[in-house]
Amino acid sequence: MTEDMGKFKCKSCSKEMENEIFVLNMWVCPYCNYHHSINAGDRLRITVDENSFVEIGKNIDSIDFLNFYDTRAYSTRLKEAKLKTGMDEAIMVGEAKIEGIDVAIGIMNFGFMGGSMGSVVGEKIKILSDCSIEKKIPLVVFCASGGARMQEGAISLMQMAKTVSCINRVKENRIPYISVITNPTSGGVSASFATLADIIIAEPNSLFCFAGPRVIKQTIKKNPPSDFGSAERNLINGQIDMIVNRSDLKKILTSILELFR
Amino acid sequence: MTEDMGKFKCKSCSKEMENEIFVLNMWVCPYCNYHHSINAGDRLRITVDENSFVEIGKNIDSIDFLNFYDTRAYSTRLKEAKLKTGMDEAIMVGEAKIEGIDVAIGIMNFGFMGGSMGSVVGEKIKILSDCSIEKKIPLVVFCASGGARMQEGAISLMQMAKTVSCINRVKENRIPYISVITNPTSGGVSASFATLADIIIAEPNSLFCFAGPRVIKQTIKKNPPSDFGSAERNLINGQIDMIVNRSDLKKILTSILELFR
Amino acid sequence: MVNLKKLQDVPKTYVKEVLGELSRLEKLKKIPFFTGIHFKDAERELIRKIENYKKIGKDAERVWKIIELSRNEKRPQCRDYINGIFKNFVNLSGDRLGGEDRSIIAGLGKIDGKTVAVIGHNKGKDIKERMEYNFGMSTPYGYRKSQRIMELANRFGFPIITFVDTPGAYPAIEAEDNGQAAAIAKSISVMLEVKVPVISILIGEGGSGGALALAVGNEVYMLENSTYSVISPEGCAAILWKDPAGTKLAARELRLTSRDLMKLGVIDKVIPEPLGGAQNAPERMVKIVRKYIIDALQKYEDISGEELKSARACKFESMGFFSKG
Amino acid sequence: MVNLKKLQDVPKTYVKEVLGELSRLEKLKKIPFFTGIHFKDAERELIRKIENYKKIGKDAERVWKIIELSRNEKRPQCRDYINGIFKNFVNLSGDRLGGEDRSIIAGLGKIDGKTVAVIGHNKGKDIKERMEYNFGMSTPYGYRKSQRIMELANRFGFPIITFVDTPGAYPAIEAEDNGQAAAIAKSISVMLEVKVPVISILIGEGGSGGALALAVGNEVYMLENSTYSVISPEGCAAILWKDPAGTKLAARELRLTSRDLMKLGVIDKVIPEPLGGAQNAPERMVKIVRKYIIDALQKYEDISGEELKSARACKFESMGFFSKG
Ligand SMILES: [Zn+2]
Ligand SMILES: [Zn+2]
Repeated sequence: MTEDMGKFKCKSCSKEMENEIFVLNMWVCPYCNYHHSINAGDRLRITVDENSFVEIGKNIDSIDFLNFYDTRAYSTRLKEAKLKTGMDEAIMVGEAKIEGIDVAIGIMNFGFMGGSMGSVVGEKIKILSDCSIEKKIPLVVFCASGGARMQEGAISLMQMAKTVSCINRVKENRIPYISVITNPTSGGVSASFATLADIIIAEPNSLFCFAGPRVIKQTIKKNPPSDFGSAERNLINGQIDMIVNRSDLKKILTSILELFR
Repeated sequence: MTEDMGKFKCKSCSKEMENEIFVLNMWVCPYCNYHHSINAGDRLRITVDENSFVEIGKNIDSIDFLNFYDTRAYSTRLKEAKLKTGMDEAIMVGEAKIEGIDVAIGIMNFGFMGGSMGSVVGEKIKILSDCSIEKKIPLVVFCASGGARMQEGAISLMQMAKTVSCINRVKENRIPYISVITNPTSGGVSASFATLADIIIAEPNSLFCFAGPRVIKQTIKKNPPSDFGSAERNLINGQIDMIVNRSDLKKILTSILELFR
Repeated sequence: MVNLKKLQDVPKTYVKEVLGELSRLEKLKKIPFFTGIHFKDAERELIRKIENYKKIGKDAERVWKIIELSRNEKRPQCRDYINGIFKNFVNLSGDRLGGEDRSIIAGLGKIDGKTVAVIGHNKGKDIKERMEYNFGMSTPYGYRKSQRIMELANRFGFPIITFVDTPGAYPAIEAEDNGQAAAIAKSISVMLEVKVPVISILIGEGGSGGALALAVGNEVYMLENSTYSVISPEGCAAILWKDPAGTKLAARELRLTSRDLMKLGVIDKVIPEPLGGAQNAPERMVKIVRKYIIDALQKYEDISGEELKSARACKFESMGFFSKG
Repeated sequence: MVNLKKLQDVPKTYVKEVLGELSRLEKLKKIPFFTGIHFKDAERELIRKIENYKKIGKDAERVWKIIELSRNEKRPQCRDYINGIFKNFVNLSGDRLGGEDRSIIAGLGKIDGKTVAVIGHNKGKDIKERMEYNFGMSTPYGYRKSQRIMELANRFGFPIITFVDTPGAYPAIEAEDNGQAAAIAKSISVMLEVKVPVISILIGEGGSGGALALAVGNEVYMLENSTYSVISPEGCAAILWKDPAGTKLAARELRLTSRDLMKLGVIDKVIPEPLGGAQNAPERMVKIVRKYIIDALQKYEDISGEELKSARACKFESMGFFSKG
């Protein structure tokens, strides 16, 4: 995504457009309908009723408990991610209203260390699930993740079990759970809470898989088909309920929530 | 199968052998291991402990309640089948012991109108299931069927729901249920109680499918592959737990029953 | 006394038998002192038989008209009922295992202000759709999607409405390899297990296990001109008559009409169709069905989940006719 | 003071950084009146860094030896433990959906007179087997078979023993099309739901989600020289170091050894191996593991199903390190 001089160039069709047009179109290319990534704040704005969002679990912060150092320290990477995104973590959770209906909502942010799931993402999913159970309000999670956060070692792997356990309790309590797959959702997040929803909605052209195309390429020594892991392919393969354009998402979410009222 | 002059000719490998050898080998060709059909009485003899079988539901008889007449009357066909097989129906049920372990056992007889399931097969499965639940003894069913009994119209179709309901209750009561697929098991029986067992054993070369090869051939206008619906193919396709030679069947059944004691 | 003109309306497959008996009688007559039978009685008996065959033949023609109606492409389909009856319908896809089968529609919608799950066979409106939906013949993917939605409905206490309209399960190698038998058995099992009201309506063809997999309801209704059968008349004729000429007779023998099945206790109600069949007034048909669904839902409104489940089990476990000596 | 000889044991990926700092210092030294830093302190700091890197490098070599042991082809595998520990083992196949994946063994057997379900990864003994079992990398068919057997065990109250030994889930197009992510998520879910004791033992490689799908136990044990990691060191190096040379360092950073994971609370016990590793005395290893399983089963013998389930959920839901401001 390049933004300069107020112009945006679509990485899918290469067309240029006014930044304002692009944003007004909800970060979807008006020429080719490519759904570009969107940060959590913007997602929130186009999804929930104005001023209805109340963040919970705000005080939870990642720590570099392994002193993980690759080419930079995890602690440094965390600081940078916070600066870059203006967010505390790869997910933001809270209560909000969608067309007047109360929901417990989580929004992941791919910009924050590739939306990777570490202890904080796990804990925030737990806080969010507990909130939905306690208040008996539907759970909605917008997913976007490259997988587990390697810098937390096996503890990040354990977040898969942790979040699945939370979702199990949501289901036992007969709370509806809707997950929205946005581009990309892969690895540990896709193999845990993202896929266990009652209803799974995906945005067009969103990648949704466990092993990503790069890993597959290493195994089969050639490029996977261009639609590998795409929402469109997942629909045919029975992994998602529907593909919904970003512009229709709030309407469809409302319809679904109405059904569970 | 042709039996004359005390000789048996295998329909699979065309080898001839003394009838006595063939019977001693449990109706399995000693040259090619083809498992030939076997009637319910013989099956009982090679499966349960001597004199341990006590038949139940003996007094249940088919009736021609639709006056179904194709080229012959259903009532005539029933009489003929009884004469031909010496059995009352396409299934025989009762209590027995296998290596000393009590079981509720059902044995289907393909020779009786193609092992077709009508009201009596359904009712006998019900009586058998009830027996296994009441006495808390494992349920073992040897399946062999061409499908539903057309001469009972939709009532035969309903036997699928009836038997599934019985099996559901067996499972709710935590009674182990083992089904043994013998050649052939298809149609309504395969799509009801046969496939819902905790453990499914198949004899070698037994056909096990819903739509048989003839129906498939009509649809695709060519012969299906020669292993279509075979036990061997079903093992690869995850539909059965194991393939067991007839000579090992009692041993394996005992092993399994021991595990559930 | 018996002549060939009399045989005009006798179904083809019976003509041979009648002619056989006739020529046997003629042969016996020629034996000078044969007194083994009373020829007058024998002829009267044969005439009675011919009349009976004619009646069966006429009946078979009547049944065949119903079969043609049940297969009429203009009949309202599952989608028409969904569009006409349920508000805010949300279509759900996929078995979450490995496939999506569009020959079955499944989703949630509202009727009378109440959320229900709706599942039905999808035959398709034109040839393109029909090809895409396999003419309403479903694969394991479809049955497993249906199971998933039924379990979802069960968890949230949503009643389940099914619309049955299929020639039967899809007879294909891939479907068999993917566990067609197990998928149908599991569907029946799930329908018996759920603790919500299940209302099944046969709207067109109710073909064999593929139909039953969506038809294990607390209430099972048939549209007047729909059919429900263990096997297609064509399939039955091929196996029992070994002759396609037996098709119409098979249709008659199978007792697959709504009236027959009402008598046999297989179904609970016959839903009347507009004059000449549902295809003549689709919208009116949809409205009639809507009324039946609402009434059925009201009937089960206050019944507990356990009761719903055990009533369903009881109903199907008591089906069957046999003698108990 | 700092010379190249000192850099001998510094891991390759850090050499560049050290040399960079060194040349920066040298450049600064040449500026006549530069006093921005105290060169003595800076050099001491750099030497400390080099020493630390050497230590990390040495540590990485130690961890790498464990990784090699965990991948040793002579190590006892799931099948060896099954043969050595469980009597009357009956192997069960198939997911009852559409496939059988032999990279996972599942079945029932007896230990100490008690029936248990045993499920484990199957890497294979020779190259032919390894190819056939995908080197222990499982497909959705395998995970769904495992779920089926776990649900069977749950219904009959059989404890579940799992042996974990996989490089990870099978990364293939077909596996993804068949719902790899959903299959793993469901496996984790089922392991959390069952109301029987679940004992998981990591016997070799514990690779990522493919390992976790069989490792959500009430008790999770690791053999001394087994590993358990969110990603393979190779994969981690490729992503974070963008250089295969980082592999050993990644191995060290990931804290994937039994001792590390014991400290982090990810596992409950480390099972000691015979001197030099399990491959040196496979039969003794099997006997040791047997003892651990028997003890674990005894521990959970009198605990109710509900308690078993909620203890498991609690344990995994409390995993994670973060600050709460
Ligand atoms: Zn574009
Ligand atoms: Zn032979």
